[in-house]
Amino acid sequence: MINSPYIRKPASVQGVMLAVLTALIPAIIVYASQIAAVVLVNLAIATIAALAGEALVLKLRGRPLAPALSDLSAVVTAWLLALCFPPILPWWATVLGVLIAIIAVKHLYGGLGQNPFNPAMVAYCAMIVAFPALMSQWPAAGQLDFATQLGLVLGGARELDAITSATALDTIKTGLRTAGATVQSIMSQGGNFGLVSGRGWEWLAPAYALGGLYLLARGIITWHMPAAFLGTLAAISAAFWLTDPAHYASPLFHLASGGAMLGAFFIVTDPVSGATTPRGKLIFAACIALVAYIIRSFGAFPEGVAFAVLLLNICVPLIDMNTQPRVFGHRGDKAR
Amino acid sequence: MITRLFSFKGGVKPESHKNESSGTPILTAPLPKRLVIPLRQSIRSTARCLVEPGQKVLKGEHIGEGEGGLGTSVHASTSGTVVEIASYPMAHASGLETLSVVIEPDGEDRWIDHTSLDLRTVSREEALAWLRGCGIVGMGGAGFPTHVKLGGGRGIDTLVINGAECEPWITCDDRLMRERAPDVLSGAMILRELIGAKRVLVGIEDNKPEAIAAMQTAASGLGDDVAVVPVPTLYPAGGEKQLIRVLTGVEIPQGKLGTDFGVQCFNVGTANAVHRAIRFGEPLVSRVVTLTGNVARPGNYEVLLGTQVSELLALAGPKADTDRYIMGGPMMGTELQSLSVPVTKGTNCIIAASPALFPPPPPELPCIRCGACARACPADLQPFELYWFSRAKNFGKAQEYHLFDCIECGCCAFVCPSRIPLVDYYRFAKGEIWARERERQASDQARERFEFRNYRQEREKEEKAAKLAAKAAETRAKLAESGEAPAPPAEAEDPKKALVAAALARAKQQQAAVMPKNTDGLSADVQAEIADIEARREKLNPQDADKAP
Amino acid sequence: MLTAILVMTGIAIVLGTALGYASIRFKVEGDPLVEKIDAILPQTQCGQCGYPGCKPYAQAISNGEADINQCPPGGEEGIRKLADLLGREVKPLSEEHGTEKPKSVARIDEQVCIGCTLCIQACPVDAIVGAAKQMHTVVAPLCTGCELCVAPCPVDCISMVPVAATVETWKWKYPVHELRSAA
Amino acid sequence: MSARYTAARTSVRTAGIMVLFTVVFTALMSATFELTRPAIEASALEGKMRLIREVLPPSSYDNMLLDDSVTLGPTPELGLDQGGHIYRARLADQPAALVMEVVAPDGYAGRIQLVIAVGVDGRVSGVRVTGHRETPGLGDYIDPNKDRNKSQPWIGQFSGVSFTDVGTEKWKVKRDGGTFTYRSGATISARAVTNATARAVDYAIRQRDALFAVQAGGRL
Amino acid sequence: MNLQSFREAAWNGLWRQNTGLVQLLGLCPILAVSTSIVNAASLGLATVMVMAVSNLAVASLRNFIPYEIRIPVFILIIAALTTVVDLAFNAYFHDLYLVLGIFIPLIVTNCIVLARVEAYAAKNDPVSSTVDGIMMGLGLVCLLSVLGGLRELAGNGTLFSGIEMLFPGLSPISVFGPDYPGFLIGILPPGAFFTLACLIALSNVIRTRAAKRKSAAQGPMAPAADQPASAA
Repeated sequence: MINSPYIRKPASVQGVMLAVLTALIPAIIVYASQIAAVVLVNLAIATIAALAGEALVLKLRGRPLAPALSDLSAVVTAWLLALCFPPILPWWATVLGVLIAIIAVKHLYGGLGQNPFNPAMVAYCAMIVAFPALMSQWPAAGQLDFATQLGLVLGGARELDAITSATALDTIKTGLRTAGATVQSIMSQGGNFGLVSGRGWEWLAPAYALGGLYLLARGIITWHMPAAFLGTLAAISAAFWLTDPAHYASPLFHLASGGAMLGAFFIVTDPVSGATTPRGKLIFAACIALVAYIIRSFGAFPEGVAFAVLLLNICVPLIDMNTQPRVFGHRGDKAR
Repeated sequence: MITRLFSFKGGVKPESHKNESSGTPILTAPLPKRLVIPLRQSIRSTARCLVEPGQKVLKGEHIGEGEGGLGTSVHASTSGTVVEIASYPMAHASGLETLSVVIEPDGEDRWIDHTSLDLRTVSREEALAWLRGCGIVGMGGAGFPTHVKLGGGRGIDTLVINGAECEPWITCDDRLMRERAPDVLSGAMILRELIGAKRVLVGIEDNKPEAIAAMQTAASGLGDDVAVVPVPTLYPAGGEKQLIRVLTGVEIPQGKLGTDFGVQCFNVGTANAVHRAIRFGEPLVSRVVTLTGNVARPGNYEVLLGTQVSELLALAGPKADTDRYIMGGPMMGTELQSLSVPVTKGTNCIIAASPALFPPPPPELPCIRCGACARACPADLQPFELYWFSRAKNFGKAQEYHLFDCIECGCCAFVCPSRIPLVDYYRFAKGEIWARERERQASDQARERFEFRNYRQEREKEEKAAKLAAKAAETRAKLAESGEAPAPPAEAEDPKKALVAAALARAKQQQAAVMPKNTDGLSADVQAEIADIEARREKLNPQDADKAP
Repeated sequence: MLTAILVMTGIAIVLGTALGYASIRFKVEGDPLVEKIDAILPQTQCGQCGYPGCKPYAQAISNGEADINQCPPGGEEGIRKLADLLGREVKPLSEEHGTEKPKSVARIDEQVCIGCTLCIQACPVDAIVGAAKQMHTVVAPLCTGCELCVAPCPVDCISMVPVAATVETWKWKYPVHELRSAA
Repeated sequence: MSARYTAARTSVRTAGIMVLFTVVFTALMSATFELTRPAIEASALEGKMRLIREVLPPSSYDNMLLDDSVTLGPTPELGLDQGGHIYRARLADQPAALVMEVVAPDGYAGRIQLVIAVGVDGRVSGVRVTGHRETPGLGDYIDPNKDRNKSQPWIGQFSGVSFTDVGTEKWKVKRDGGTFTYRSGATISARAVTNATARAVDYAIRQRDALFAVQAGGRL
Repeated sequence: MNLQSFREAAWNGLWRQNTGLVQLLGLCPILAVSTSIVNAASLGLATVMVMAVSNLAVASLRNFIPYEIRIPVFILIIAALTTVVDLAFNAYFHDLYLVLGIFIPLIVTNCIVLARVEAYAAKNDPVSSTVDGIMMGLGLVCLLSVLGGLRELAGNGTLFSGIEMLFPGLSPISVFGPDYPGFLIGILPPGAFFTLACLIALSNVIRTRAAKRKSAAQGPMAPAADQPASAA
């Protein structure tokens, strides 16, 4: 017997995931056209690996395949990872990363909705810790032709010193260790900088933001997390930049570099592993931005969003528990 | 009077489907062949039966006396003969049966004598007793006795009349307000008089312009402090607490009554019933019911209480592909397990459902904590947290997260992209918590009684020993006097055993006597008496079963 | 080497004295655990566990004399709660102590009752009223369903009647949670 | 509780037993300590000597290297903020080489501690990393134990090189326009070691005579 | 001590009550030193020595140790023996000592040692206590070696790296050749958790299967003896 309510809004998990995938399309277009077209190949590899991994675990767990495969959540994880990884990462590394995300992080905790950590970010961190050399080889935008990129992805020579470059964040970070170097001197000498951040890469940021706005408009995500994340990142980087512009990059640089925009709209907003209460979302996203900035500026890694997300994932129960919204009627009789 | 509107958080906007049934005037349903009037009109209490089979009753005759503080009276809905007092299924999700009075109408529909009540000549208490006698309860669905709600006190500032009717498909209040606006407002004035409210606000969702117009016309002569207020169409604006919030800004917490906050709320149907009860002395014997959904002739009908749904449905003509029937609205109603259930005071709508109109829910997927439910919840709860806790049977945590503030409006399940039957989990958890509370009370009571019994036995033993010792001392003293040796103490158990054996023998005799039902040797008088007693016992027993703990 | 031994000896004297003193001075008496166990037991007082009531059984569990799976009225849930409290493994109900049954209450067939008062004496919670040679009756809301009154009745007039659900006690079922494959 | 077990009596009894055990086992520990002391000291010495052997072949000197040391005060040229030691190798009483403790302060994750042996001819005999916190798997190839290329460890390219082979302006990693290789993704570690080596060689050439002139165990 | 009880003790220590897999005791050194077989097995053997001798000492002296001060006395005995082992390592395996560093003194605080002393040696005769100590320790050695081997293999692609510190002249085996990129996380701290988790999962699978087979063989009423214990 079915109980009330007997009517339902035509919403589905599949629809939510599809919207996220749609929102990623502008960024994929920019990525493929401005930086490395091989990202399309990576997306395909990651998608296949994710679906295959998901199917394998479901089979082992004795669960039906169709509902879990068709909810597209594995595809979202796969796409996010493919966009986070360096585009010339060998195919087996992409597959390994995706499998870590799907099998170890998602299914070992019970599958969709049960994982306390963001699968894509755990996989990203695991890969950067396990293969630091591979994970820090980024092609300079537009310097490799598609065949070379494809060759690198599908295997082959990895003597890359000549053709790879550090990311903008990495260049600034390592450059500042040289005595006398300032942010300005580093940005003016390196050929890899554009207007505000890495050449080519800086155009990804607005593309991600565009997708994020689409998600906001569709009501898939709420304004809390992106606003708190970007606001905090801008505020704290501005604070340091204003005190010492020679040794701290500008807020604009921070917002346009690395995983800031991707994180703000697609990573931090992951509902499963993130905070859920309105106030909790603000605290969660703001703390991620704070930790990410600290890692970027003072830590051992050039980019800190992934580690920050994981650190805050651990705090989610604490945040949620202490930010429960006021329940209807529990204010007393204070009529406005 | 200009009323500032407030808003509540959350809410959903399902398709309203009001037009199907709102276009035609209220028709009076023909007299049914049989009326099954449950003595239990709500789940709160059962009325005591006042009639017996074979008895002739008139329309409006008192057939059930409400018992306890929450009881209300039950009346015959038409004139006729009581044919049976037996258990019939009731309109409840459990599908359980309840004791009902079955009346065969005589077709005359003859009223019992009834007169109006002049409020100016009676005290408030007498007026409330009058309403109780007329069996007036809330007609919005919950069936809470009106006199109890009115009895709360007089420090009321605002009387809210609920004409929001936010559930999709239902239009009975809409039609009632369009056609009987003066009656509804007359009832509202009586209610206002009884609670001494300063102002009256009639809240009607703005998707019912005709009803708003009719009510405004009717209210135009009633002074400045009576206002008909259109409220935004947003389910569940018709929830009592939500409507009060929208109209007055007051939030009434769970477990509290509006009286404490100077607000009281009644349904328009209730106001109409109060009007009939006071102005004409008519008990509540009929109500307006919407028949809609997958039927040929949707509309509203004035239906006698006790009319079985099967007979009622024939008026609307359900289509062939109808697969189930829903009593109440699609958001909070219940699926009928039997079409023999009767219309009760709380029945506002019967929807014929077909797979096309109400598709079966798609397969359930895991919760992804997307928070859509939290954004839709009008009680500002975190439904997915409640779901996790209820599902894990972690009831303590569920209560900590305010499970009992949930009004089961269904908004969360309506929006859930994983199509989880969230409300089912809350109902389950609430029932389980109540059951545990009952069990805990029972076990506390048992522990206390067990410990007291042990204490009593200990005390009795001590007293006995003391007595024996005293006696022994006495005997010894006597013996010492007489110089005789003490006799061995008599076997204490012996006489008792003998007694039991004797009783056993007697019982065996008795049983032997009873077994063949040896009544031949008795006089006609005695036989008649036995039959009488048997009949009474028969009558009592079913009720016993219903009341069993 | 001597310094090391001297330092250690000093520490040993201090610690040994303190510990010896503390072991006598701070001896803990009593056991609040029994109360906690007793609160979990259903208070049926039926004695199926082999102890004369729930409290003695609680005492026995706390002393380690009885296992946690000897209470049929408490059922599986009771065992689970005890296991949680005591940090032990959940185990199935011991069959020698009985099986889990739906809750029932005793009913006296008043036609047959001879008024012997034996059941009144057997009832652990004083839920049967009556007097010698008078008809007895069970106060149903107080009856724990322990069945202790059934055996003593010399005329077998007591029967256990399962408690039927009423509208007040009816509960919503646990929602069936299944992942069906999409059509 | 009988009178035998009053608090005072129990205290004395437990204290006595405690003392007994303590004395026995402390004696055991002390005895082992005395017994192993010579072996431990020999091991520590051997540890140092092995490191020196790695940067300087034993055949190239014949003095008691570890005894022939100079203590340095803070020496910015060698990155020694807190001072350090330099060991002097002599062959047939003639100066042969300097074994220097050097710190490269600009590693990716902080200071890199090195031991560098430079011959009297200004030729590097060997370089070893003795302490660092570079990223595992990325920057830690500067330590030959962590270097994946076991046959030709990266650090080996400094052995046998002098300013005459590689000019001071070319004593840099390739990325900075020098001769020394580095592994992609971890330029900073290689750069830090290379630059520290250059500074050490320069220091050894300039201070060679002064260093050898100091009395053994003395300070400079 | 007869053969039967010896077998029982061995089975308990190596498998049924395995300190790492079942009791999850002493995880700190397990995780910290298991970066290679050589490190892992060395610390394991050091622990075996301490366990065997401390069990022997406590079992022999158990009648002289009052209940009130048993913990300080146990700790004293264990600490003394650990110090002896620590000094011996420093003197005779100096390189290994430098690698194992802090973890040898930490054997004192290893719950395994105190747990066996308190739970077994304090109640049993010296011979069986010594056997118990050795077997429990060997169980730990086996687990540590497997853990170390797997981590080394994943992280470096080698086995027995550092063997030259114990036996000069022997050299490590390179399993995957010099081109193996190295799954670095294997030898980093998180790798220890992942690998141990996998090993525990594997052992639980084996135990559940065995219990099922046993209960199937003995009929449904047989108690499940080899149920894996829940994590402490």
